[in-house]
Amino acid sequence: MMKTLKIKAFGITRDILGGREVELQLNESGTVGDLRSQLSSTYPEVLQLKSLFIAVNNEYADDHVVLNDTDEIALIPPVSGG
Amino acid sequence: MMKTLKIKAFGITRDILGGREVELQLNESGTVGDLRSQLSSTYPEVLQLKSLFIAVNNEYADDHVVLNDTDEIALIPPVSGG
Amino acid sequence: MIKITEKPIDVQKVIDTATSLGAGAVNVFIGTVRNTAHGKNVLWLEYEAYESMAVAEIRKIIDEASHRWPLLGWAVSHRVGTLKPTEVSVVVAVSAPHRRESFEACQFIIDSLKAKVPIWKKEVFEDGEEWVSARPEGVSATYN
Amino acid sequence: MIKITEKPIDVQKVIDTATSLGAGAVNVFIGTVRNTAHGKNVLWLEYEAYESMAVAEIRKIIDEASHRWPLLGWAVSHRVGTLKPTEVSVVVAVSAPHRRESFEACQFIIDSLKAKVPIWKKEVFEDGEEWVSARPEGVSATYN
Repeated sequence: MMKTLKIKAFGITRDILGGREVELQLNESGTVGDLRSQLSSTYPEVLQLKSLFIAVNNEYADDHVVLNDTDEIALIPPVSGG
Repeated sequence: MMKTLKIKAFGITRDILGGREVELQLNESGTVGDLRSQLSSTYPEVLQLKSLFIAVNNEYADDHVVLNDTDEIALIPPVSGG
Repeated sequence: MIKITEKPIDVQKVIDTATSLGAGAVNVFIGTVRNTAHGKNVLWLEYEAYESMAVAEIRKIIDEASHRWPLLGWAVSHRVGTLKPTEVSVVVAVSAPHRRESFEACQFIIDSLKAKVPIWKKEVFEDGEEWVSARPEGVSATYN
Repeated sequence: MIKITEKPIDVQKVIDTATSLGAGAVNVFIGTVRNTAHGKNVLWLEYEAYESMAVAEIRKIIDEASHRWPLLGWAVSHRVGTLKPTEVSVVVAVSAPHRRESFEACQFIIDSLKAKVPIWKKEVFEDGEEWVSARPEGVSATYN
């Protein structure tokens, strides 16, 4: 079984993914780390970033966190506010 | 020969000397240190202050500075601005 | 008060919000858009925020600051959208009983905000644009 | 701008005076009158300055700060006369290219001002009054 995840993309990742929100398919047991791998193969430009964090439900998430299709998932490239 | 000095008094020294400006007589060769001694004997309460600086022409002055009757002389008790 | 806003920031209002009756010291940091970057003229900046998470992260930073210093009041306002040089992008204001605490807490908050809060800026030059700090030094970062 | 004034300080005006086009960072310190001191209610404060020397001393402090940090703009305004709790007694504002410099320079200026500039305040309580810091601890300092 696959699950469909909606991914919010901000800053430079919005340019790389070509949109403010994209959908990706992941295995039922897919984690943040799996999402990271899939992004890297689909959008190799993300490998050039200084860093890429992934937020789940408004919190920075570790690679081992399992994703659900109800989660709010977001790509956080290097921040530059202020 | 004596010289007459006008002394500005600020903060607590204004209360101790009883006015914003007082006149004191000093020897012709009188220095800041001599003024300090005379103040201490005339107004012993100044000895209770945490510190007492004397300014000559808007600059903090050392005890060896000779005073002229044209100088602008001021008593600077511990400052507490801000 | 934590605010992410497209409207110009009213600095005095941020200060008033942070000022407490018992405070003797208020420290305020104001970030403004510089007119040059990398030796080139900046036409304007585009700021964007992941707003819900930005507010949550700023709240965590404030909580930590309140834990470390005896803050009596605080306010953080960050602008998003298009900003021209000299416009105010961020204001942090804190009040505390004494000045050292107000300086330390304010600097901690703006330093943490710049390191952790999901807000991004893109510099727009005459010959291109660049998401600030997105790529390592040396990797071509300006594109048309 | 160095100003010693009996009128309420317009904080925004001080900030505007200190803000330079090339600056990315503005730091502002605002001193306000606290409503208590030594555990007693403060009715009001009386501030007085030796104005000509105060301006000269503040100028020296600014000169030293400009020597130590790349200041792009600055302004200092100090109030004198009768001030009630919550009123603003002093505002220091500096602008610099980067935030660390703005914090360090602003703190240096207010620290030096409090240590060196001939300005005095008297706290007025219900049961007496006291020139702040004039006498050593332990020496009775409140009198009617």
